[in-house]
Amino acid sequence: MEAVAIDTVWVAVAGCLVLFMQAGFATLEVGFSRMKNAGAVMAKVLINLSFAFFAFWAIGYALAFGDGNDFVGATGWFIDLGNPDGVESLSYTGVSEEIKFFFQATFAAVTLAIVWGSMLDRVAFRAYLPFAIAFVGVIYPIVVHWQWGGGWLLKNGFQDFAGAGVVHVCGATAALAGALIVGPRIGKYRDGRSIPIPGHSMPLAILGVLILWFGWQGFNAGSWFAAVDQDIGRVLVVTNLSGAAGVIGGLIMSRVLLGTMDIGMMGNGAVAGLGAAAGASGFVDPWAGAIIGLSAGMLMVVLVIVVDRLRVDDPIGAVAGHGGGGFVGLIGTGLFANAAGVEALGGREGLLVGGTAEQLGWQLIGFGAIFGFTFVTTAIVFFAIEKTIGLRASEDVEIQGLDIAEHGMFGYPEQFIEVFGASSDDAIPGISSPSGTSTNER
Amino acid sequence: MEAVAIDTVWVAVAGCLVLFMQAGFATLEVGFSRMKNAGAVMAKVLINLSFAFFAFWAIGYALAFGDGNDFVGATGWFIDLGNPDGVESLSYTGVSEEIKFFFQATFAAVTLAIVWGSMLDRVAFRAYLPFAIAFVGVIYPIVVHWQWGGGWLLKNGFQDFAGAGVVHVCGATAALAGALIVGPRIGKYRDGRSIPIPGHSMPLAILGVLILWFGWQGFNAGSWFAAVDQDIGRVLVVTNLSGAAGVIGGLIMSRVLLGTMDIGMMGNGAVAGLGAAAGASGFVDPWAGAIIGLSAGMLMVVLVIVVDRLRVDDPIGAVAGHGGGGFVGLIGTGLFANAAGVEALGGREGLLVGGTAEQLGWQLIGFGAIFGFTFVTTAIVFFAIEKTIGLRASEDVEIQGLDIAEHGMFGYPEQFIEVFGASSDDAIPGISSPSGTSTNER
Amino acid sequence: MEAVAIDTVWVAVAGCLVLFMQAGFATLEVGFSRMKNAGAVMAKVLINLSFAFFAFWAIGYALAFGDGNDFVGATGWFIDLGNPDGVESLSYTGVSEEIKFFFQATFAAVTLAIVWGSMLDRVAFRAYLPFAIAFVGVIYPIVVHWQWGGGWLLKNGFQDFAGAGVVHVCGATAALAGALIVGPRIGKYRDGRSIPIPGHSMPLAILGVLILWFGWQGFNAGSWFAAVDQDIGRVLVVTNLSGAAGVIGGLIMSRVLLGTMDIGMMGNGAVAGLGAAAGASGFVDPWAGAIIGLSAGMLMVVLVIVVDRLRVDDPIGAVAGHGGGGFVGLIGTGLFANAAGVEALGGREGLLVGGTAEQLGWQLIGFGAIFGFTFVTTAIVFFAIEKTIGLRASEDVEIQGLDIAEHGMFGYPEQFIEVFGASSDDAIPGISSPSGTSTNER
Amino acid sequence: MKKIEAYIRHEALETIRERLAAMGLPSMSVSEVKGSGRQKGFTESYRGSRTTIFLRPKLKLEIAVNDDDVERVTDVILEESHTGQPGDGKIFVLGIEQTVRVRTGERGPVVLEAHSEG
Amino acid sequence: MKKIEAYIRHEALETIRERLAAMGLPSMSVSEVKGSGRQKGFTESYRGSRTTIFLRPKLKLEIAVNDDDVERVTDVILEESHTGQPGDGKIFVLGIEQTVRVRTGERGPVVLEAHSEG
Amino acid sequence: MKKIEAYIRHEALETIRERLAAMGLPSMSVSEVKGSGRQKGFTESYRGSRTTIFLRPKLKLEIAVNDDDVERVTDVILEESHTGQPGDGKIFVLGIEQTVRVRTGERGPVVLEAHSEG
Ligand SMILES: Nc1ncnc2c1ncn2[C@@H]1O[C@H](COP(=O)(O)OP(=O)(O)O)[C@@H](O)[C@H]1O
Ligand SMILES: Nc1ncnc2c1ncn2[C@@H]1O[C@H](COP(=O)(O)OP(=O)(O)O)[C@@H](O)[C@H]1O
Ligand SMILES: Nc1ncnc2c1ncn2[C@@H]1O[C@H](COP(=O)(O)OP(=O)(O)O)[C@@H](O)[C@H]1O
Repeated sequence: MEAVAIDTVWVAVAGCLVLFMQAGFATLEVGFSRMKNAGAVMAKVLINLSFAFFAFWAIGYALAFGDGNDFVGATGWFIDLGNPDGVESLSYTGVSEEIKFFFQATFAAVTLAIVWGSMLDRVAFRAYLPFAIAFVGVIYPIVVHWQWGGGWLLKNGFQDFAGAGVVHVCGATAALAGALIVGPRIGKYRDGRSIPIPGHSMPLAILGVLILWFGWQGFNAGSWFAAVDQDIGRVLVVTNLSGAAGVIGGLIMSRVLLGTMDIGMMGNGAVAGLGAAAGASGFVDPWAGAIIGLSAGMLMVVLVIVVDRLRVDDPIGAVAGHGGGGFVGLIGTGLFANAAGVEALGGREGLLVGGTAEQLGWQLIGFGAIFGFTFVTTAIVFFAIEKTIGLRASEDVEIQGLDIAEHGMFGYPEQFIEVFGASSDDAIPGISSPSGTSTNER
Repeated sequence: MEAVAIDTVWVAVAGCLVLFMQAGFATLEVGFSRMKNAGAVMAKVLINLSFAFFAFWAIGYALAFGDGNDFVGATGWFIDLGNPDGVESLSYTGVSEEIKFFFQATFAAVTLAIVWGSMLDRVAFRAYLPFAIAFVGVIYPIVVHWQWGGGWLLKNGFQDFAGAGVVHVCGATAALAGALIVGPRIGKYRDGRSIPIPGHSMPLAILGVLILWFGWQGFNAGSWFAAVDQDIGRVLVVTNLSGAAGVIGGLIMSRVLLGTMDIGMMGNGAVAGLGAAAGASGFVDPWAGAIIGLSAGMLMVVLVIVVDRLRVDDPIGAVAGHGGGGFVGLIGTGLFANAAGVEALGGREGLLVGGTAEQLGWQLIGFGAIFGFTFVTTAIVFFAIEKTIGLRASEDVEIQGLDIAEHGMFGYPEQFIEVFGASSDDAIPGISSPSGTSTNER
Repeated sequence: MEAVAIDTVWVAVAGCLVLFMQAGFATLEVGFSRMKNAGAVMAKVLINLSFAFFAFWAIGYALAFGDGNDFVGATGWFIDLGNPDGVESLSYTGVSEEIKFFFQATFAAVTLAIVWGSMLDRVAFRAYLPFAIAFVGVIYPIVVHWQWGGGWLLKNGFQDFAGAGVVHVCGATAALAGALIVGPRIGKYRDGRSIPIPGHSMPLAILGVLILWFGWQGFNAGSWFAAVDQDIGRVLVVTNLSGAAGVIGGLIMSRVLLGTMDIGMMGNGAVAGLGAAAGASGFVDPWAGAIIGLSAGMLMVVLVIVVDRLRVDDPIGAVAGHGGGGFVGLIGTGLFANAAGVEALGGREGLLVGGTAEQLGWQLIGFGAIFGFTFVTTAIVFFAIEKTIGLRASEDVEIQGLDIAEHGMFGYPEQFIEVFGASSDDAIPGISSPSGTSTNER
Repeated sequence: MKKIEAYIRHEALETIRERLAAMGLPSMSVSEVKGSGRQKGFTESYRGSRTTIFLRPKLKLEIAVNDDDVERVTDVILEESHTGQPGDGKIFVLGIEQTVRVRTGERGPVVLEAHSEG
Repeated sequence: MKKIEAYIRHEALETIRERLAAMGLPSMSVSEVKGSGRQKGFTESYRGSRTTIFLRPKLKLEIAVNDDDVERVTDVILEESHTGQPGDGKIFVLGIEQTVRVRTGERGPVVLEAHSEG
Repeated sequence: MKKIEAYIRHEALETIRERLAAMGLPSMSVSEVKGSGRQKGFTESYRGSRTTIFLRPKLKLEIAVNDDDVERVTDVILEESHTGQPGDGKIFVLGIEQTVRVRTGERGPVVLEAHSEG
């Protein structure tokens, strides 16, 4: 009884920390956005968090954790409090069904937030609802089911402690598909060159990274779903060494490859290192965490460059940060997973600590499966949205800025000298004007 | 012993989260303030937090929770650590008197913060001390005593789990009285029209909402004052579904009634939904939480319009958000309270889940009593302050901005091209000038 | 077993809160920085946090807590998970070695962050690595060892619950040495006068204070290293009353001595009060906490003026806030420590609550020892850095701003009208320019 | 063709623009400047150091008009900006030698003719 | 010597600067103004109150040139700023009586002569 | 009456204002512009993409004076802004046809007469 209460407190606190990561995504993204889209970014984060809770509650949780087959679950719709046993896949922890849902719903919201990060400054607001339903309701839950829902990946010993693959690779893959389909911002690639379109506030961006870092403690260390008899200290140490090493890795590669000490790259390095730790922190020793984080931060910089060379416009580095970090976390687990971790969590020891290559192989298969499935399904969804209601804001809206064009207001109203006129209640804000049309004008 | 330690940890953490809501109020309010008042808003939040701790410690806690009559308590001044039993009204929980005080003091600070939200951009700094003493020291504690202190509302079965009425309606009512007495900002209502005076930063405003959302987890789920044997998971799920539904409700009504997807309305929707959950989250099922939150978000938009039509200038929507949300939380509890909640917390089941109308009636009576008592008493206090030391900043100060006029400095100093002159130590900053007067000038 | 789990959860949560203080330092410092250095501040916080984790992991933790002599420890390098007993000095708590390290590493990072606060706007990025190694790796751990590592201060009954001396005085002393050696910002002192060089954002600065306030709950109340049988409620109450009193003390003295209600002074008052509580909160009653906080807030203002008169340019008041606060916390403990605190934590009762002057004497000796040792050692390190790789950014870099000059980018890119030209991949960002030199130009 | 440059208080802009628009002259450019003049500076204080700021924010209006309109535009600005306090501002009239409308390439006085708004 | 003042759309600046630099005239000063003219305002809405903003952000170019260069500079601005939509902006040419280069103290037309960039 | 427009480095403003005020000419308007000229641009880099910024921040002073004061005001600006490095800026003098003080309605040279500060 008391043990359950301890676990409950820990998982509840951890879930709150993961929930707070939304504030981190919001500030990180708004910092990397243009000023004219600053309000729209915040609105996006709020509404997607809201949609995520509902989509995961109604169907996502059941597909992810419900009793079903190796591919998908099918019990626990709307949590199903009528069933005293709850979903079987999470029965290893004594906390209540609601706590399980709460913690997992915050993960679903994180995954969804990752997706939209790559598509800043140009997505139409109307696209959020259908995508949230498809992604948080169906696609992400299926990926979850394969592993944490007791599906085929888990059965084959694929290891992913807190979601390097399930959350970060999955989110980053969807971010890649989305950025490909939505296309680059106007003016990003010209005459074969990549033009910097810097965000408007590094302070907000890095505040976002620090909020994420804070929230990530709950993300990783909460993933035991327990505090009694589980080594949350190990997870915390690995997480922070990996995150710290990610910053250093990002800095080194930025200096070496780009010739600058890019501030955003240091922030992204933290994201990559912490994302890598999501996979490895339950399995590896602190020193391995440091190596994993360093590799993640370094790979991330390379990936940013590669993504840019491929003319995929990802203003925030979501693909490189979460995707690169998640990938390294999966591989690192396959290389460094130790006996204690494997005993507690399953799978096999890593190649470099006395294991066989089999685990590494399954890590690669898991990565490939998550990447492939997510890429294809989200590409279809994005494509369908684009062809029906439209995924991308019109050129006019993009040039004017999403704030005034979509929300009828400015994110930083006092950046404008205001001369007020008669309020005209028949006008549609930001789109038509009191007399005449104001399309595509500044 | 260990059970108490678990409860202590949970309540301590929850109290920290509620304390952190101050950062949420600060960023939310500063975002909705004019740039020239940005520093003053931050100073306000800091000083009111400080006053709240002292006023609640010295007298508020005793009046609220002390042993007394149905109307007010009278033991526990300065916490009274000499009394090993502590106050009777909170004896149901085993945590220490200090933990009880800490958790409740953070609530008092939240309630005070709500009040001043409606009066941005025009209150004189000197008004904060007397109001804090009157409100956190006396008025709010009396309201608390009626319910959580074992007073007449509790005895009649009025239900208010975490303070939809006690905190949010009470704070919003005082905010309404204050905004009425202090009057609208210069230029807000002209020629019978309401002129938008937008705040200066939507990113800060919505960051504030996200911080509040985070803190609200502790606000609601901590209100069990325990973690052992209490269903904190249920509270968390209801809270988040209600908050998420509030965002959606705010968006829908903003689109329908105003023709825009107002960013502030989405943020306020979250506040309304989370505030409603403060009342209902201990009593209702998740689905009911969703309905309550949606209603709260929708009602909030209507109230914003009504308040504005009444020429009450509430730049942040405190009255509509907290008041509307709190109201819906109380009514929603009267409609949807289920057997489990009632068993744990008292009162009767809600009308729509098999209860009688009696509970709904008491919910309305409780709302009316809190509203009426708070409105009359705070109106008297605001009026007395206005007639003595002055509640409202002078017109000159308001036009110059509170930052330079009251604090002698700018909130965003680099918005100004500085040409430094001789420092003149005899000058009073921002008010008189080195030679001559600078009243009412820009 | 369960008791350990409870303690683990509490200390883990507290450590997360302390970790989050980095976001507080970042926003506080960036708010008090010039706009042209805003990005560099954020980069600084990220990289120092990263270096701190590594330096403390590799050697700091062993020197601080390892088994050794009265002066320094020598076991537990890289945490040393092979040793099942862990370091002896922390064996009083049952939590795992990793949790101990995690919690203490966040303290080390806080101390390092304090140091650099006094040197905003003019430090070269390259100086961070060597200083972090010397300070977090060696200097700070030695100070820690004297007290928490079981060294000579502890043995003589010096009392310092959560680090008023070990963290705040130590950090502030290094900040003083650094500010002295690096010298004032260009233009700060002219014609014998001190010219205000205000930061660029009070909203960010005070948001930082509120984040710190939140994190400080974990800093102080987590320092029991336990939740079972320890009075974390007392610590929370003392901490918050002291912080609140600090704000009020800062406000009063600002009004009296400076004639203004300085916003930064109110924020610094909170820092001073909370820092004082770090020393006293385990030992004193709430009323004593209030006195201590008030004194700390008041002394801080005096120290800000004194430091400025000494022509030491500390843009953020780190020396006055953390140093003054820490000092008052140590003295206050010597005056007000009560029997319960002494029984739980050691030392002797305070002078004013029936103790002898001996404790007060040891508090002064402890303060002097920490101040002297830290000042001399960090001065040597800063001096060595200045003479070798250089501590201070060049005049050109300082005038241009660290952001563009050191990081090749702007912290607020859209403050500039951008006219893009051909990207020239051979240019070194921000330093040389495509054709010709851009030294010392705007 | 003349260019009227007026340095005024922020408060005056709205009615000036309304009245000019009603006269068929809605065209102008507005920017923020910091001005010093007879109006005094004000004192700023941070952490005890104190300084006097001699520049106060003003709006600068730039309005190109045909010669015939100079007087009535100047009068509108004068009337709406006047408070009688130091800091009311100044108006300068400069000569314009050539004017071009970018949209049409038209040149000369025709570009500055009064027109109905919209 | 003439001063060309042009109020244009932001989008046009980059190519204008490139073409003028290629002509040996990279010198100019740019600022943000808010302009009203034939182009319509737009509606802003906060919490249900609504207002029309009549001023739209424009860039103001100030380019001092010698008399011979006025036409070709004007032409470049015209060509690059022209979209045919209201809001394209206007160009004004004013006379300059004296010009000084601060770096050298030189005065007169020599200061404004075309030169190679850098 | 002349209008002096000077594009200078930020650092020079303080002493210029002090010296002019001492001469009884504290009146001026100041704004931020971005300028390009002989001074080189600088390179900005974000996440590996790189660009050259050709516009550097400068201050623009606008000072209306009577004809007699043009030389001495120009000299003050020249002396205080001069560093000898590219980017020192330029000074232009334009004619003013009419001047009005809004506070009093006064017109002509009297408006620009030197006066003691305050
Ligand atoms: N000679 C001038 N040159 C340029 N701008 C001026 C001049 N005189 C006044 N201004 C502008 O007008 C504003 C108001 O001037 P001020 O001298 O305070 O008004 P007045 O003397 O008419 O009472 C100043 O802040 C400045 O922007
Ligand atoms: N008479 C004028 N005086 C000053 N600025 C003007 C004037 N006319 C136009 N402008 C500037 O030019 C911009 C574009 O003018 P607008 O009238 O919309 O273009 P057009 O009439 O050529 O289509 C305006 O926003 C304003 O900044
Ligand atoms: N012809 C011009 N027209 C408008 N502004 C100019 C002109 N020439 C220079 N400027 C302004 O002066 C600033 C400094 O000019 P720059 O050419 O670098 O100085 P110099 O050639 O005297 O060394 C520029 O940034 C610009 O703001």
